[in-house]
Amino acid sequence: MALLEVTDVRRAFGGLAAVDGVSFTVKPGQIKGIIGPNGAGKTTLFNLISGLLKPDAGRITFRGRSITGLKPYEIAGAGLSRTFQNPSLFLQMNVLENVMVGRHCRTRWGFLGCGLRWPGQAREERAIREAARAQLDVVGLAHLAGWSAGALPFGQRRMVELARALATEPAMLLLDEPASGLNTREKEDLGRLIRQIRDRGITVLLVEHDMSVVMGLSDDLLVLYNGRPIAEGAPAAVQNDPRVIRVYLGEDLQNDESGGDAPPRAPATPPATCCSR
Amino acid sequence: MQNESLALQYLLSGITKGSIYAVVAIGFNLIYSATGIINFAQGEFLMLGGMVAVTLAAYVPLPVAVTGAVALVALVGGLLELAFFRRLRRHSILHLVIITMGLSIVIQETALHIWDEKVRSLPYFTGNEVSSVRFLGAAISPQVLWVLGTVALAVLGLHFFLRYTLTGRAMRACSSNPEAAMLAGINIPNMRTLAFGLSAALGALAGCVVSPMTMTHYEMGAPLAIKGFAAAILGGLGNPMAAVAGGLLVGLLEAASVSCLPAVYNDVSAFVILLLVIFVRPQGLWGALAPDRVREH
Amino acid sequence: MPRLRLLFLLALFPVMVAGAQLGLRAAGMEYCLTQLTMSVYYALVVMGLCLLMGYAGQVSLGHGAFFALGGYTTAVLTTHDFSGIRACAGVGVLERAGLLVAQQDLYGQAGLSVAPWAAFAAAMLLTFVVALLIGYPALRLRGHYLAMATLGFTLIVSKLLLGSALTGSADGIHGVPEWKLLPGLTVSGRSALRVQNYYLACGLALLLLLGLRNLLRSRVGRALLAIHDRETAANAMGINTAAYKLKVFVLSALLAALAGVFFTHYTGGIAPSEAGALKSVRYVALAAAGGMANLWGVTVMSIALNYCSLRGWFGSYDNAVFGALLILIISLAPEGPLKPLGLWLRRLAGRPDPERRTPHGAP
Amino acid sequence: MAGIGVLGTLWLTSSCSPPPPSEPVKIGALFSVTGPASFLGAPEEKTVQMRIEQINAAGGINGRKLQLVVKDTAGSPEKAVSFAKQLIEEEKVLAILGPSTSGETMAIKDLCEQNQMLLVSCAAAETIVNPVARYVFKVPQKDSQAATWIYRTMKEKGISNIAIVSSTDGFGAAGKKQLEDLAPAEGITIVANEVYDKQATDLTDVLTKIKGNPKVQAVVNWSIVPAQSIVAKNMKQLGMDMPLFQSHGFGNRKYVQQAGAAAEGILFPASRLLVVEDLPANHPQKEVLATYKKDYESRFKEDVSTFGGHAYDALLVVVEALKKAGEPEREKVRDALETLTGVVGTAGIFNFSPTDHTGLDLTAFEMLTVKDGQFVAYKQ
Repeated sequence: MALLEVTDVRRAFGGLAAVDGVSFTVKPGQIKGIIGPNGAGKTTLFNLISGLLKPDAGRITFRGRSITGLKPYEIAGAGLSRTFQNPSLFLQMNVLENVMVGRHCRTRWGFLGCGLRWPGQAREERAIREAARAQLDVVGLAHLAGWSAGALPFGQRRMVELARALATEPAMLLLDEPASGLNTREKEDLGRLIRQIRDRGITVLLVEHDMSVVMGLSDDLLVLYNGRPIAEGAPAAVQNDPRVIRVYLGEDLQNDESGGDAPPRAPATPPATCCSR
Repeated sequence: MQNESLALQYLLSGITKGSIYAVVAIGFNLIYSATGIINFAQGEFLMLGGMVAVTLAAYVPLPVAVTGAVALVALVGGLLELAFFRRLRRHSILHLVIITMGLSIVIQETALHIWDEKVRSLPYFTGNEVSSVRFLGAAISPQVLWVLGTVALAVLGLHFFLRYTLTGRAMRACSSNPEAAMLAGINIPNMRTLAFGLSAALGALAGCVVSPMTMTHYEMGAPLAIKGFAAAILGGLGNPMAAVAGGLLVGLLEAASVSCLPAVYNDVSAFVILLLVIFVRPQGLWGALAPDRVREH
Repeated sequence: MPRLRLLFLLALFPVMVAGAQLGLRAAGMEYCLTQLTMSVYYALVVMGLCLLMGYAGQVSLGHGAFFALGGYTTAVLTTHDFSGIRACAGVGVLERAGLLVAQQDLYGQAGLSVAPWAAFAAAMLLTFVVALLIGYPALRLRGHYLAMATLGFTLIVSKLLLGSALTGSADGIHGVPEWKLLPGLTVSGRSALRVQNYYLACGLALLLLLGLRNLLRSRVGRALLAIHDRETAANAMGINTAAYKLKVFVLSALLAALAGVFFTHYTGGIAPSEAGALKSVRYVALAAAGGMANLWGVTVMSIALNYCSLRGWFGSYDNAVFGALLILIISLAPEGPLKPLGLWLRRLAGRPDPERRTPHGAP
Repeated sequence: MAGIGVLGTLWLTSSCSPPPPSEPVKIGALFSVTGPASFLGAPEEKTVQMRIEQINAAGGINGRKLQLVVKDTAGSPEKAVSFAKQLIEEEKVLAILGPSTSGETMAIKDLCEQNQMLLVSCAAAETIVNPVARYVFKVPQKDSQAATWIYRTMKEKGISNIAIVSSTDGFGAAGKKQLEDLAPAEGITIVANEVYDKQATDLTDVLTKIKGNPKVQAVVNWSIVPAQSIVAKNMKQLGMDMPLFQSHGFGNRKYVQQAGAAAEGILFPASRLLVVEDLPANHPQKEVLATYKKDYESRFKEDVSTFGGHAYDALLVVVEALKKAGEPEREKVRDALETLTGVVGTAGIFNFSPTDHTGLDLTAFEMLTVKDGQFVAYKQ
């Protein structure tokens, strides 16, 4: 049974359909990649799934329950967490506190309890702190716990954001271009880390431009173009799909859809690195 | 006194009040659109304009006094920006707005100690205190026509300046996207100083033209600033034409509320309706911003 | 939280409070406590604002109105003569329950009005409802629009207070009776009870400071800071941002009303100038001058500034000095002048705060 | 830590050092020199400073000089409470002059009564002396007397249906109440009664509402500057030619200049300070008014105002009570003040009694009108 089911989701901004009838499923324990040229609607799709944007049409169900139109914090509570394209940490807090915010939806003490420092609340506070340190260990930044979030370099900010998302104990993790801005060594670390996360049973939905990262990691791929899915399947199959190649070489598919039978002009076997830019 | 001319009279008195709020709201918009700051000291530019003009009017003919006041207060506006806002880098917009609140208090107190607490006013530009223009049984003071004329002049002048002059376009650029404007070689700090100076000039002109009707004293600024702020928001922040419409609307709301409710609640009803509009359409009646992208600082 | 630092901070405030009082008694000038007590009550409002503006980042120019709401409700209920309704059934029950008490003012006019405790409860309830009604729609707005909405609310309240005879129109309400909190403790302006009231005010402030400090050091405090920094990210991390903004708005409104009630009983009256726009602007300015997100800094700064103006040190330049100080402090030290002092105190307390090894500056 | 405690105390105490022991008699004063009521407080403070210097130059009272302690309340009642407590407990003044507004006076009325502090207020509201507080007096004419003068003049002119407009400050509210209370007894019916904001910039809408009421034969406006000139101008601009009555707050030549041509024909009860020139030579107040006007205008280069006159009277009655009591012991001075009679002040001739703590009667006023920009006594 699919963990996440997206059926015919559509979202338009003043006439321009950013996402136009996208349907796909993600199986539990899987790493699914979403690729496509700029402006294909990848981030918009992400925002629709995580509740930042409301779909004009279509349904999104997660673990069998419909999360269409829910508020982002309700979706996070349901176990679907995310990171952002440019890392948005809380700069007035230090690294540990950022990750502790991730524990928010898993804890319950309110204004009165925290104000009066109820015994239960003090215990919960300590538990939050430990869980956050554990997540920092997972991403290997435990030594930066005391640093202010604003003082971190770009790569480390991404890792802290990842730790924060993991702290919400998600069943599924949405990663919005995690590899962008990382150097090759950091990309390898990221790959290893994402596999570890998957091995811990957390399903991952990945949007990524860097073909070397996404091809190596994904069990399943979805290719978007102009807000519509044009290919879905295993990385190897998708890589040889002529439409995907033509899309990436920058040719417009418009004439092809209308013609339908024009032979693909691209060479039969794509050079190994054709898609990595 | 049939009720048509009564209704017309309420309409005229609404326009009279509204024109005063409109001329304040335009000054707000200029600084807001160039720097994103809501200038709580805008009312003080009005008061300074009136005070300086009255002092000058004792020595020079009225038109010279008014132009002198406008020039002087424009200078003051520019200097204030230079002195207080120029070198502030790591301050949020909220800090800058609170600084304008402090400025408003300091300007009021200095005006009290330069002049005194007495109420003073410029003579009427045409006619005197009792002359009025009458038609269809309703009457209005000619000074109101001067205020409406100034409003029209200010809006057209602003429109022309912002649209068709190089500096005007530069100022608009630096408000919508400061980084890009900087890259295009626009000197942002000078633009801000110019915006403050121009807004102070507008405020001073407004102060002179309303002085015969509202009288000028050192404390008149604060209540007018609040009404001007309300008019600017009701119309739509950043858009001078909308500010004028917003101002007139606030005036008409007050006049309408006086016609049916006890007069003491005219402010209450005007602000209740203002709140309803803000809650439903935060960017104002003619604002351009999309609702969810309500501009935040 | 290292035990030592917590105890140090806990001890600092009472030591200063007692030191000031004993020092004044030694110098034979205990009457200065009156102005200190009034300043502490005003500081309660600024504490609420520090939470709302400094931590949750929501500007509010409405707290003068909430202060007046609290003050006026208790003033009207405790001074209005309800003996006219003695006839109807409910009055007997209320009287036996001690909700209605016979009042005797200085000039021999007797009357039946509400007991201060009941009036306090009514004031808090009314403020709670009004804060919800105005907060829910207003907090969907941001920045200048939220400021305008709360400023509009303040003007509506102040014009209503000025316009209606029940609230004494322009003169406000006077002759508000004392409030017997507990057998030995009475909120009153009488000079005999001056020391008692000083410690009452400081005790109340300390309790609230502790409560707010715990709140800010817990998941709620982090949620507020997250909302201030990046509301969308906070929402995605599972924080119900709309509900939290509303809760912190209502809490700060209740703090302001609480201060209004105590202040009204202490000075024996309240005037419409408390609800004026100038007062709300002054609270925001005090919060900013204290360092906005620095709870202790805001409290100390607002007590100090209000004390100077209530002592009349600056004579008729009082407003000018306040305006100038405000500009000076914010332009020179946006994080607030007491931040360096705060850090020095922490160093004095053994070791700098381990969790903030590098100072956070905005990027 | 004790260091901080001591530091704090030093900082607190530096502000309230006890006055050096010397024998001048201390008199406290609370005026709103700045803030919304500054045109009440500023002339009051100048007047009292001038009079104190004159009295000290003439050797003080009973051989002891007077020392004035002025606090600027800026029109806010909470400051009035704080400063009143300072004057009572710290400065231990003999008596407090002021405050300027009735709101502030009411805020400290009970405080002064409980602490047996003599308070001579410069505000006009009736509630200051009604119910009578042993230690609280006021020197301005009663609003009720001004209202009675207005109604008597109206009856002479055959007016019975009137409209009242008043501002939302203490002065306006008190005046409105008196006009409403006295109307039935004087045979006047109030057909329209509107209140406007004291900072209103334009009153054409309120006056339109009154213009729309055909029964109105005259308008009474009870407010202070700038509203009173705006009402006058707006009425003429709206073509309302019925007579306009103003409160005794209209008493300053400057306000007439501001209303300009619109001031013609305005009727208002005022103390004789404004028409001191055409007072008959033998008039008891002539000499007091003339000297005060000459001293004030020569020293401060601005027109004398009846509000300044109130401060003059407040100091005058305290000084007379001090002379009568002999030595500055507050209880004696209070009893002396309560039985003062025949004291000639700027507002009128004061005759205090245990039940009348304002001491002025109807003769305190005289109906004036404006003719060619000058105040002229109104004759039927």
